[in-house]
Amino acid sequence: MRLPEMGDHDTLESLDAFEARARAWIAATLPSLDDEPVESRELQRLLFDHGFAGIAFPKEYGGGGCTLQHQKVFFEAAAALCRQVPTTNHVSIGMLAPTILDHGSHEAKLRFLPPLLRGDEVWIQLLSEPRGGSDMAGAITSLKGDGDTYLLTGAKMWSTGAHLADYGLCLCRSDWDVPKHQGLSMIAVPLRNTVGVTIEHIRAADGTRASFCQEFFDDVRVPRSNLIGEENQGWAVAQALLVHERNAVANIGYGYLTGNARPASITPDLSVPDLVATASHRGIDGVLAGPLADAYIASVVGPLLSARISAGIRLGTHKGPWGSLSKLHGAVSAVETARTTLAVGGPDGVVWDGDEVRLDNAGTRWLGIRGNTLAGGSNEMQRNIITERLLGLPREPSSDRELPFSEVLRRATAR
Amino acid sequence: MRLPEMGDHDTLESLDAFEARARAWIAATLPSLDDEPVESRELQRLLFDHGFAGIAFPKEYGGGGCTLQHQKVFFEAAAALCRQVPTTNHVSIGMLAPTILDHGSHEAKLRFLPPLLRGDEVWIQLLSEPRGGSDMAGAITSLKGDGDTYLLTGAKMWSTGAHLADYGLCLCRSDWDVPKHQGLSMIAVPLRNTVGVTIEHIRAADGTRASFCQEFFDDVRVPRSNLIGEENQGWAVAQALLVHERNAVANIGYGYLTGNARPASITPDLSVPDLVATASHRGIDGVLAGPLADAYIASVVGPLLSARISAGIRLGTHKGPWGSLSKLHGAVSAVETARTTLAVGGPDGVVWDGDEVRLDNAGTRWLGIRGNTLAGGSNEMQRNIITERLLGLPREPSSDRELPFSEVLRRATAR
Amino acid sequence: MNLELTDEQAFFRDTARRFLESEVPLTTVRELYDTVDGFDRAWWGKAAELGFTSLFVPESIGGGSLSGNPTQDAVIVAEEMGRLVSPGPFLPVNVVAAGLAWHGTDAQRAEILPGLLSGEALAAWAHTEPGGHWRPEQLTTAATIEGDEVVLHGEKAYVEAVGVADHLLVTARSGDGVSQVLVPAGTPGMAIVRGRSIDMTRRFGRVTFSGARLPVSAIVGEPGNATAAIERQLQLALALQCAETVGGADRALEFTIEYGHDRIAFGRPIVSFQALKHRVADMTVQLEGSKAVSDDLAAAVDEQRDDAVVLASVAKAYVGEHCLDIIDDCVQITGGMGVTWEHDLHLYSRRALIDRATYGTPEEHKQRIVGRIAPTRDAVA
Amino acid sequence: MNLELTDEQAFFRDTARRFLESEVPLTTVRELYDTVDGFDRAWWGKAAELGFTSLFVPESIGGGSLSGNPTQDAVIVAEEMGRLVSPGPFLPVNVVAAGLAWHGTDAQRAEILPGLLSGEALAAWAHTEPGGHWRPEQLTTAATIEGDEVVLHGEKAYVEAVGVADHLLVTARSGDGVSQVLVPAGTPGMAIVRGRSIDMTRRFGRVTFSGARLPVSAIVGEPGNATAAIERQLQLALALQCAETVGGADRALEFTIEYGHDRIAFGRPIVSFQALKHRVADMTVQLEGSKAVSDDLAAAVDEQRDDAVVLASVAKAYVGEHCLDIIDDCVQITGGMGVTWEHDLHLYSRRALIDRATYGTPEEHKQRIVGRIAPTRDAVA
Repeated sequence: MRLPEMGDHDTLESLDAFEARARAWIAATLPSLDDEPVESRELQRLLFDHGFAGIAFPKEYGGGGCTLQHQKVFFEAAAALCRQVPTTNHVSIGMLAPTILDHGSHEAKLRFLPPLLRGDEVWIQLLSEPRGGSDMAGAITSLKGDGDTYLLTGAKMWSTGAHLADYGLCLCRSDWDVPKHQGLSMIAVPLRNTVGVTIEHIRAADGTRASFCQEFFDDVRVPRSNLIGEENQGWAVAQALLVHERNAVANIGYGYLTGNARPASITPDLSVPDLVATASHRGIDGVLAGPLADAYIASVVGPLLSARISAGIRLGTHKGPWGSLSKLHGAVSAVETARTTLAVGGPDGVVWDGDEVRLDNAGTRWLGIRGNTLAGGSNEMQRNIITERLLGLPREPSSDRELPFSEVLRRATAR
Repeated sequence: MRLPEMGDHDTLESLDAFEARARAWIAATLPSLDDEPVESRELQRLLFDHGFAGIAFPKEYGGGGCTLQHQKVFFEAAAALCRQVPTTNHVSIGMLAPTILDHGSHEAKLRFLPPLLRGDEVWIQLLSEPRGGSDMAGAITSLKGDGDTYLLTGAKMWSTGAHLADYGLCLCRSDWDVPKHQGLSMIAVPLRNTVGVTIEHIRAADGTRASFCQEFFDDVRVPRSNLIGEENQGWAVAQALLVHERNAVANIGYGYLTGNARPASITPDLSVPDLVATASHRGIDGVLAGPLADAYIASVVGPLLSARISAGIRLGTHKGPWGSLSKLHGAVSAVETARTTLAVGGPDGVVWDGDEVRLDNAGTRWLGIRGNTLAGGSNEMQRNIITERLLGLPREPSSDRELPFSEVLRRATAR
Repeated sequence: MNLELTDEQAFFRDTARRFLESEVPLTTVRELYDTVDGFDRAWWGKAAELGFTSLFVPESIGGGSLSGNPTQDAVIVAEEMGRLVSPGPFLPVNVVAAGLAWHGTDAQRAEILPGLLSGEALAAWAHTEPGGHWRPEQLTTAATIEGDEVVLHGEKAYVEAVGVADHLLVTARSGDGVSQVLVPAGTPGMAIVRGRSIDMTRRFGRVTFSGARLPVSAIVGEPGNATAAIERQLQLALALQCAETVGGADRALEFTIEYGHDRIAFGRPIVSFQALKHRVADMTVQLEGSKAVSDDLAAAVDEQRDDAVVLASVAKAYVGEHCLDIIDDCVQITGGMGVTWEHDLHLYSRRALIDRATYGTPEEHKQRIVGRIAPTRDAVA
Repeated sequence: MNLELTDEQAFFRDTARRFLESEVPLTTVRELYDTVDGFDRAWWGKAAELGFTSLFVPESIGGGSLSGNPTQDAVIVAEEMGRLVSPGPFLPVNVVAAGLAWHGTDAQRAEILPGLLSGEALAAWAHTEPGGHWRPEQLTTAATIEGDEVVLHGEKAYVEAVGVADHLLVTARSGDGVSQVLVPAGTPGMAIVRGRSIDMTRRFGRVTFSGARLPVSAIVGEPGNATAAIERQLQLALALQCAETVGGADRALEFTIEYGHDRIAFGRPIVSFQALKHRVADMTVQLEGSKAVSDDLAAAVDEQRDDAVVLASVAKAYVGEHCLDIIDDCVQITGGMGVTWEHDLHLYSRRALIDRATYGTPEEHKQRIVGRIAPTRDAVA
């Protein structure tokens, strides 16, 4: 992976100078958090037009030509000054853009990165499939060469914001007769008004239309130049994407885009002091003191853990996908806090007046809470990553790593 | 496994008649719990001499010729009447004797069961080895035929009460060139004054001499007639022993020997009300209300769970090693309650007056608490048993089930 | 979950299961989500015919239990309803019927029970108060006797089926004691606010009393002396609730394990992964423990055992906590599909959530347990 | 656990580790179990020479920190001592030195600090009281000023190293406020009961004051005005304690994973089993979280940050709970050997147990957190 810190050190603006310049610009330009909210796409264009979009990306691809530290400084300054920053770019800019930067050809970067960083084109990832998300390398969406284009056929699921996206970076199988990791490719699929693409919203357990979608591809034609990475080298690209995803969830690395070191997912809907007040009112703050304190502790330890890992990655003491620790901590804490919120609310969390369905209650939040522990790599996958890739413990025995994928499929369906 | 309920139904004493007879005898004969404690061996002989030892064992082997229900009735009556019963027979009578009954030859049963049931000969199991207890079928203690005797060489560990035992039922390897489960034998090894047998106490983490021992066997001569089960059929015998062990720990089946349906291991040293009082005195009964209630709940649910499983086994709704559930529940609860006890005690649980080591405190109990979750099959093994043998989930992948054991050893040491 | 059902009980269970499977399958439950009442009155009549409403009604009025142990009969239905997250006011109708059977006058029984028995009339137990207060000593609603009338002031909340109930059995403070008063729907001085809940079909509501007047003959049992009656009804409500919760968790675990056999990842069925297997083992222990303690509670209620008070709290605390967690673990095992509307797991989560929260949360029951077992002072709570 | 040590700090850490490994390896710790004091005075002198006692002592007296952040320097030693469950009164000597450095008069510093610095003298902080009361507002020991004397009445418990201390720094109530008083060992009116603990080498004791009289010049800081001083010393004690606990858990997890690689069961190293791996993953999260919060606490103490009060409780609650559990999980992973005397794990359990219980248990700190963050009333606790 390309480390922006290794760039043109002599021409690089010092952090102090950058910070002064950024603060002045932010103060003069960005709307306050108290102002009317400005659309993210508009804010992103504002950043882009002044060299503050993709701060750690090379200038030739539309970035700021600085480092991840500069990026952090910028968003910390914006947070300190209470200014609005784009809020819908974690996926496009925090995950997809760095993946394209890592693995795209020069041409692909020139084509895709500038409009992406400018906020004109929104990208999503297309990794998981309806039959399950953990075994991503078991993808069965098919990519077949057909002249100078490809034909894409299959289905993807759990793609957040696909209905709003311009491109999806899609993991698909381009060779069925080699072991599963060796026959995958990653390709950028245009999603708007594309013949053969159908996008459907998934309905969430709480009854609402979820922000994630299911996409069906029926002989969709995609230019060969849309490949990110080489044909059949898609697994490495997917791995890079996963690292950036974990970082974005943990709000570190390229994913540090808000100035808020706390992952959004662990911010409880009710703040812990409010929970304590409600529990006190209901006379159960004694029996719930432990869980209430745990919720508060998690809200303190979570950001400190992210900050430590972020520092460790910067210093080189932490090598590898350490973002998995933050992800796992945040996900586990989110469920614990939701459980405590249920306990605090008692019947008021699950019963309400009127004949209408209501969503602003602890019970409804509980129905969706497992999104935290499933989306973006389940807790189980994070635990595998932590032990196998960070601690070097042996991998799970599996019979499907060496066999041709077609044979794996045959055996699995034979059960 | 032989079901004593299937016996001579027409000659079997009715439960009501048995209970009346037993109660009268108990009331007239057994010392009260308020009396000076009488040695278990002496009490056992008393039971034996009146047909109340091994109540569910056939009469020809020294038993009572009745059923497990009769046994339960007897010990419940003794408990209801607050009488002393033998307390050191869970292993000999609850685990070893039924195993011998299941798998021993008629001659072996005639030789071994009567003195065992009479309390004259104490038996233990010799299963685990120093390198670990979970993979019992990986035993490397060696049994070699030598004329009409065997030679036994190796070491066993974690044998409770070996220093007080007359016989150990020892799992050993009699054939190294077949897969691991197929080369094991079970043999009764005399432990007292036997040439080549050395027994050492293990020192526990709390510094005390533990009740369990390590045994070294150096070319110990054992008669072939001491085999329980056929040569190389030892695994089936060991499995039966494990079932009886789990039952004894759960105080069910043949292991129902106390009239107390609660496994001894989950009885906290301080009763829960006393814990509540201490917590209240220290002003932490609020923050600890949840854990204190959990300790109480476990003490209620544990016996109910055991009783349910016991009933299910009797009724046939629960087939297989369901005792694992009680074992696991008891072990998990014991650790939880010990943790709560630590919290309640605070510094008084770990600091005391005087220059002497003291053992009567929450901290010292904590040092030994994992005995509950390791001895008699670790929690992890119970979870494997529950899922694989009760629920039919797939077994763990392992490479050592089909290979000759000598080859497994070679590969493991080659790592 | 009783392992030793009588032949009649086993037949009753099988009949109930077939009836629920055919008349209110999960597809029907999903349709009922969009209805105001959450169940169909005609269907309830059929349920009544099957005996869902007869168990606590005296034989003299046409009711009767199967085994002489009506609670142990009723939890059979509750468990089946839990397995299929079934609709209908089973709990409030039976608790009110039991309350009248145990403590009502002949006139009260004759007036109310035949309608409940046939399913033509419905009843609600207006007991819990705003904030979730359910322990008899916490009640603030007042039933004041003025001459030959009793006057009600106060508010009840989370009252199941109150929107459709013909009769309300209202618990209230009377001087130093507590009373229960039968209040017909539509009584002046009483206002009902209908409500919904997280459950697909179970509807609740609030009732406000601002001087509703009833004849003293509407009081069930001796005025001011209903603590024991309320406590026993509470135990019955908790026994029914625990059985239902256990039934739901049992069914959810069943179909989740089935799914885990079929779903292949990394060339293996996902139930072959040890981390998942060990979680299933723990869930199995908790489920079996839940069955054991729920059964014992039902028996304790029938037998009017002294330990039923604490046992009810133990059961609710254990079952309410662990069965919600079991279903939650099922969601995690199922993966992304488990958090979609199309998958049935959320129906089970919803039922477990509403059962967890009503008639005392697990935490409140733990507080009560600690207060009950504390040797040195009256109550922690 | 600080990731960005200065060169001096890194050298200090390496020196400390080598010193502890060579002078007090675990075999020595085991030998010290049988001694009354639990450590060797001559060895402590060597530790002092290495700087174990100098960090909080002003440079004018010959002390000095490495980085200008003495707490962040001191936790380096604490962590190394945790890794090797080392003996010696590191915490009380440094807390008393810091207390005098921060609040003492020149005369008090000149009298006490040189001896502590050289290791020839030892000090104990007599703060916690029987029942485990450690919050300043809970103190009952009284320091009453009578003319130019201060008179002490009351009892202190769980006082580390009190049996060998030359100086006691005693916290006590003075009217509406609290004071700290320096009391020399052997002062009339003071009785010491030596004690032991679950730890291999750490000794504690009780002190009873029945009218011990000291000159008012023995009061550290302004009489009755020591709340902030005690709070800060408490934060320092917790920072040292958390660092030590984290060091122990870190080392225990290290050697347990090594062992798990070597131990073969079912033809596989036991660390290859997923249930065990997933537990190790959770332990790793908790360990890394413990490092993060401990580090931040040390910085907060040096920087006298406002959030240090709550952060100290957060750190103790998190570290005290999770690190004991990490070591406990190590025992489970190790299996039977892990509950024997010969295996080193119990040394780590013992240290984690004593650290868990002193200066407030995790539960007490949780209670304090809830009280601190409650918006509507002063304190739950």
